[in-house]
Amino acid sequence: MQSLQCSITDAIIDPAAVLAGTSSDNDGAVVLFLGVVRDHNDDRAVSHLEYEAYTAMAEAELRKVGQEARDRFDVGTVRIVHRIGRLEIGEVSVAISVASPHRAAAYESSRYIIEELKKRVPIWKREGYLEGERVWLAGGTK
Amino acid sequence: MQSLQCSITDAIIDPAAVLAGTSSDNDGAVVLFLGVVRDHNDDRAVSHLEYEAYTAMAEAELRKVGQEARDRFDVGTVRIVHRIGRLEIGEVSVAISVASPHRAAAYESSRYIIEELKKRVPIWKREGYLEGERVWLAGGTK
Amino acid sequence: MIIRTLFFASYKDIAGSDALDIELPEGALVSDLVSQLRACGDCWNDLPASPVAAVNREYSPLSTSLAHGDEVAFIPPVSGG
Amino acid sequence: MIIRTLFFASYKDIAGSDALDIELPEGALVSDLVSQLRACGDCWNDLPASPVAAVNREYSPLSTSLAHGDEVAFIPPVSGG
Repeated sequence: MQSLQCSITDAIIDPAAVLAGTSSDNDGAVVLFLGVVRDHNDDRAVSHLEYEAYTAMAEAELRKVGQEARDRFDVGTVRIVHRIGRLEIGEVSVAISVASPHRAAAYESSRYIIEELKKRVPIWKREGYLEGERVWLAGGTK
Repeated sequence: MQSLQCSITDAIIDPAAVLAGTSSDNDGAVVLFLGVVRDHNDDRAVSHLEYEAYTAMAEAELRKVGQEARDRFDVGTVRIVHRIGRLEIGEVSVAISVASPHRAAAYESSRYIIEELKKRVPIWKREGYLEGERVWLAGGTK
Repeated sequence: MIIRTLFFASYKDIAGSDALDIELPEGALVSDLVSQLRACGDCWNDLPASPVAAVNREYSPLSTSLAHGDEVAFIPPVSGG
Repeated sequence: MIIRTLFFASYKDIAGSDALDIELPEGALVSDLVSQLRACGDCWNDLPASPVAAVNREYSPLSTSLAHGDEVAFIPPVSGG
């Protein structure tokens, strides 16, 4: 029952729900990546983030990235969820779970997905700073 | 509140509990690795696994591995839990969560920990096969 | 023909709107849509001369020719994750 | 002196026990413990001549000298994870 599930949501992401049922009897490894809102970026104190997506295209592009991961690596179920709207410090912005028979493929495909997501998927992040300014970020963060 | 928590347990591992509270406000990424019992190995049908540990040393060795990961990579809280006893197909044998300001360090330290764990930590796995035989495995699996 | 044109993030601030219906001559390319927008002056000059674009939710070159009812989105540098 | 000696996994099958208290002369090394065990014959020959050992829960070379009350474990190839 391998599948590829990709979504953009404005609801809080529950890591346990993202993991649930991802591994089949054939899988020996699961890697879950969580992106979390930090309290600073480039030395500026961040109060919150606002994410905006071109939702229809973002879901299609996530699906392409997930399919590429499945074509390149020996992986089973892949789930990718990205949140939009206002996020507070410590909240999860993106969750990626990958199950695989072997751990190398699980790690490598997870990493592939987050790197491609940050390059290609039409989602934007605006940082709200403690002093009140809000700025759209251009380009990926580490 | 960065910390290093390592344990051997005979209880079912709950991934959500392993993740809970691992990321601080300074962390932008969390990687969770789960090792899961597969239904086969080298083409033999596996019915279950039995894990045995030299518990006192295994916990000490896990702690060394975790500390090495913290010395080598920019990571926050590290949690490593390894289960022992009888495990059924699909159950989690090991969970490793790492939080970090940046995703590269989260992935790399997670991978470092599982690779070192498989090389050094005194834990053994006996495979029970569908046809009834039980065999201690020597050396790591992929 | 009418082209549904979408703006996100910083481009939405430029356009002052998240979506505009733009009238273009038949056979126009995405690059013609860009030129027409930038010709409006004022903050429209802040739209790059060669922005990344998607036509009907697929990344597409500026040389793509448009048809009535197409949806064009201009994509600022992405920053998801 | 008495050395607490632990056996795990396949070595436990060889020893027929998970722990034995072995009497050794003062100043004996881990390698002496191995030799004494293997000298018991039968399945003890299945214990490698140079097994991986831990003394007091630390990996230690076979040249490590032992003291009364030390805990020595013989570590078959590990297979955790």
